[in-house]
Amino acid sequence: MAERKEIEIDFGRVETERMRLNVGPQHPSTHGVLRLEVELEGEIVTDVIPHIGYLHRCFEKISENSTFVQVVPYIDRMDYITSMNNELPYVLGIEKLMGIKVSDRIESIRVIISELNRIASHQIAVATFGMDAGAFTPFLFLFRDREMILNVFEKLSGGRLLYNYIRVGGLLQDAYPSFKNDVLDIIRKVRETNVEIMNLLIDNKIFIERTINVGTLPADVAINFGCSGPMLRGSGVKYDLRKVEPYSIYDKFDFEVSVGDGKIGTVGDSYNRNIVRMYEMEESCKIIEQALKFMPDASEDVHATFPKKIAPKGEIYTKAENPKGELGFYIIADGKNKPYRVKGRSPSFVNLSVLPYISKGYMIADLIIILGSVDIVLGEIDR
Amino acid sequence: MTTKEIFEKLKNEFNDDVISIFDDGMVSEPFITVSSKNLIDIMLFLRDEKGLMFDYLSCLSGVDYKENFTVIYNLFSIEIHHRLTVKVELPKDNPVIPSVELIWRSADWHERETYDMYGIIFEGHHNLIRILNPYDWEGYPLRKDYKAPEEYHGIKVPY
Amino acid sequence: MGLLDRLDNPYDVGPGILLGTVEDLLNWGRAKSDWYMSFGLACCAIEFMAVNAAHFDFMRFGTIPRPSPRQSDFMIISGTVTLKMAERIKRLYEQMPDPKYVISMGSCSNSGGPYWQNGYHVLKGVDRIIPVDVYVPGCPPRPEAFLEGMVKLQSKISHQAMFRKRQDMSQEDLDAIHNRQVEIERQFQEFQKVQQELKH
Amino acid sequence: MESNFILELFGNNIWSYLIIAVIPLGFVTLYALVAILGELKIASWVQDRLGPMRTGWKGVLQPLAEVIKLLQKEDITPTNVNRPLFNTAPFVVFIGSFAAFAVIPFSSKFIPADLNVGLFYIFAVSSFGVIGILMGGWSSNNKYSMLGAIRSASQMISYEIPMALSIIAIATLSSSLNMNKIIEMQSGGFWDWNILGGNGPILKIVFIPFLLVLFIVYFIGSLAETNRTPFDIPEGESEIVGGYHTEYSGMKFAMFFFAEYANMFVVSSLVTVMFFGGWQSPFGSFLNDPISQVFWFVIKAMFFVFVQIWLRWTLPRVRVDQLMYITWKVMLPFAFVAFLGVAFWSMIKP
Repeated sequence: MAERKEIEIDFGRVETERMRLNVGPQHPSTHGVLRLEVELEGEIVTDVIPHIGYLHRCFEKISENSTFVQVVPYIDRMDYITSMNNELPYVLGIEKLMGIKVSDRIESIRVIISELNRIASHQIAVATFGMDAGAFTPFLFLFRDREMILNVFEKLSGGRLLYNYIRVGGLLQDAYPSFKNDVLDIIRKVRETNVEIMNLLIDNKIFIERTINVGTLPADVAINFGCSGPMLRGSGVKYDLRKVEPYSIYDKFDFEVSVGDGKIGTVGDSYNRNIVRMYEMEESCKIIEQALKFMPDASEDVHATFPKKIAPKGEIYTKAENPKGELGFYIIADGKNKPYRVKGRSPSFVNLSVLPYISKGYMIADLIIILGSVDIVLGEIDR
Repeated sequence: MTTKEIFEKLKNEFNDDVISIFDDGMVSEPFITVSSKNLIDIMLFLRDEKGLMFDYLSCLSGVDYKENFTVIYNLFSIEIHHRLTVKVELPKDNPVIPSVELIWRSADWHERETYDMYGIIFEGHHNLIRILNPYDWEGYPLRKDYKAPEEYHGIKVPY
Repeated sequence: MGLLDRLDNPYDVGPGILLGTVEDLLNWGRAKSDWYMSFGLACCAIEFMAVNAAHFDFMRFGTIPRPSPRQSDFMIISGTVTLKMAERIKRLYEQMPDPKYVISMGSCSNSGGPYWQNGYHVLKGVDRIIPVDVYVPGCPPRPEAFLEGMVKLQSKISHQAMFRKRQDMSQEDLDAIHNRQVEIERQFQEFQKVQQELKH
Repeated sequence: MESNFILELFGNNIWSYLIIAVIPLGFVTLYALVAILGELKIASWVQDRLGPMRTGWKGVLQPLAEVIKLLQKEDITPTNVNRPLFNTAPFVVFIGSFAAFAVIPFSSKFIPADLNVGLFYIFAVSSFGVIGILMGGWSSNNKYSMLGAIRSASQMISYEIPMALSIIAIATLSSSLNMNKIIEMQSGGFWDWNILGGNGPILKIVFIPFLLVLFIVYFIGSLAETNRTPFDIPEGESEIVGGYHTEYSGMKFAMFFFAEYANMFVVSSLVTVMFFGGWQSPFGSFLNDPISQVFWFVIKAMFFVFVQIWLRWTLPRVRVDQLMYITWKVMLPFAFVAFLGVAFWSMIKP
């Protein structure tokens, strides 16, 4: 079943008609409020038109009307699965504009929590991907273990999902004493669960058959479409902002950029996009271990480098590697305490735009698989 | 390549269409301002010229300045790992700019979004319709003089 | 009111023993078996998924997810409702069979949440389009808060009057309900007036 | 008619037949409640959680609450549906699965209708459900329902062929289509069950693999027949919402629901009858009186119901073309070969 051949059927006098199917915005597997207008010939998808904007929450308008600090909570709500990662590029950008340098402990806590959040996000991605394939149980297993990460975040910031923890020039508060042990526990548990998920879901023959050679995205097309994150790396492009343009203290750590290797299936198909996420969880664990070693033990005042007044001047395009891909903010500051313009370049927005081009010619069941492998978050697409 | 070098290279190729460079050497992002007339050629040159190879359009955003609309292109080269910001200024009364959708497909949705938010018209875009706001929405929300509607389809909008 | 209280005066107006207990049984069935529509809107949907998952186990309350509105008993508005989505939500609500209930989860669907001021495209409270039974505050609500909301909904269902609803109400109660509505209307108008003044 | 104790008790009159018809109905109702609770609790067990806990002791009354709830729900008939078909479809589906109970041998003393073509009858009436599903899917005037119905029809029709082959093989082995005959052929402890070659000399171990293959083919086929994971594509939630029952609400949906669970029991009891000795006790004549036979039969059938539920919460779903591939290109050749092997064995069997 590696290749799909075009079969020509002579229908004689029977007239056939293409069916327009409306998937969403409340369909169980559109991961939120995405609406897809699908044109079907039998079960074969001939065209897909995504309609987005059902969760357009006016982030850019609101950010123009709030101060630089007030923008951070709204950024949390953009990609609500990976709030810590979202805050990082914005805060780094403002710090760069204002010339603030933060201490090693703050930097390493930032790295640790972003990597933890990356793991949490990939867990959700794999879980929902499995659910799209019809396996409900891995979803619950992964959510169960995600709770451990959320507990640590809760102890740090007080919030389970939306944290507002990384602040311009520091953090909300310093890490608590048993932080290191908790994180080490999480790493051990994540590795255990990953083995379980590999056994239960990813090495399952049915799952492999469902996902390989589905929605293959060639590398050059992926680059031209501006894809990033696991979507691009699944196509075999070694592009990871943590390596390419290291921000924060990522240049101090030793880790691999995982790419889709095509050991099973072809490079760039849904299976490889998914397996990249599994690899990345392991890489994140490695980074966390190194960052824990690098982190100075003595607790310190994380508010020491807080600026008295945040009113930078200048323009900056600041970006970071989100679990979904490259999250960028184009910030224009004109010397007042409110940003003149904040444009969010969200990875899911760009990754989703490739969907119509990789899902044509597959079946409707494959369309769901492809959509799951893209791993979108609507809050980020619609902002 | 730094922005300055790219600017000189561009200036040699398209002398008048490349207007200015901003590079204060500080933290602020350096950028090149070009005119919208020859935009497609400039962008193609940026993408295909050896040594530039900007094959990745990171971001495309519109800005509503007091005197003009500006479209900002953030380019990145996955081959060479360098970045560039290109700005195009448009008059307020007739914001029309050629679409770069055929050069970078990622521009497709970004341009639709910019049209949706600012009303900037991208000539040559194959499907320039609203993307985030409903198709029957009135006005361009991110313009500085935008007033939110009182009612939409019989639902009261303000709090 | 327990069964014994009713035994004292079975010929009293209102549900007698048989009717009363049948009502209790029916209400018990509806309260304990709640099928919800499985769809998520925004941030709260992730928290709702966490509620659903093994750690908080939403199924303890006898809830089962249904993909189709035709088979669901209540819907959870888990997140920001935008104007583009509002009509769909309304339609989904209309597609659900009676008796149906709505839980509004999180500040966004309660009142617009953090988007109340400049959110030109955000519906400021889902109760502008559909009736809401239980509001769960929080941004997003903690899973425990949501479970509390579920308990509230179940207790609300199990205390519903099914037979001869209006006739059984005393005139006082009816007046009270009417007065309350008038009062709410008046307060709302006052509030609007104050807001208008603040604007000017 | 010595296979029916009710006829012995009350004589051969209309009232006896009424009682005979009511007993399976009562059983189905009771069983459906247990199976629904089982589904919820087994799902929770697989998924490392508790499941319904607040309805009675440990949530055992949960299915009762569901039924009471479903009875009260508004019965929506959408505007543009084909009313007669839409309203009859759930009953057709339920009748299809309930009619199969007529020949299910609960005990050597109780089989509602001791037909001499029992296996064939079950096979015929269980295909009846497809008509109901197609009716429901088409008349709903909903694209998802239509897709689900078409998928279901193609799936059930394809899977009936390998299933039929395994049924024929068992018929050849037992030289009968009568349920009780087939079971009586397997008397004498678990070593004589058909899965282990049936009643015969030690040479039968050569032919055990063939019967195992037939069992696996039949069981996979029965999963597809009852629309259970990994073949639940007609109602795959993540793809086509609810499939053929998307537009159904209230009691009509409950009919589909019941029919699915009843069907699960039918195919499980068929597996039991054909391969696992039906009501025979696994220990020869030990505990093999008519009352215990009911226990053995139900326990065996429920075990396969459990396996179906267990699989549902473990496996992902296959795709339509893969489903067809499995039937026509994998299961059918295997079934043919196994059938030939079994036929050869029943020829040379003394």
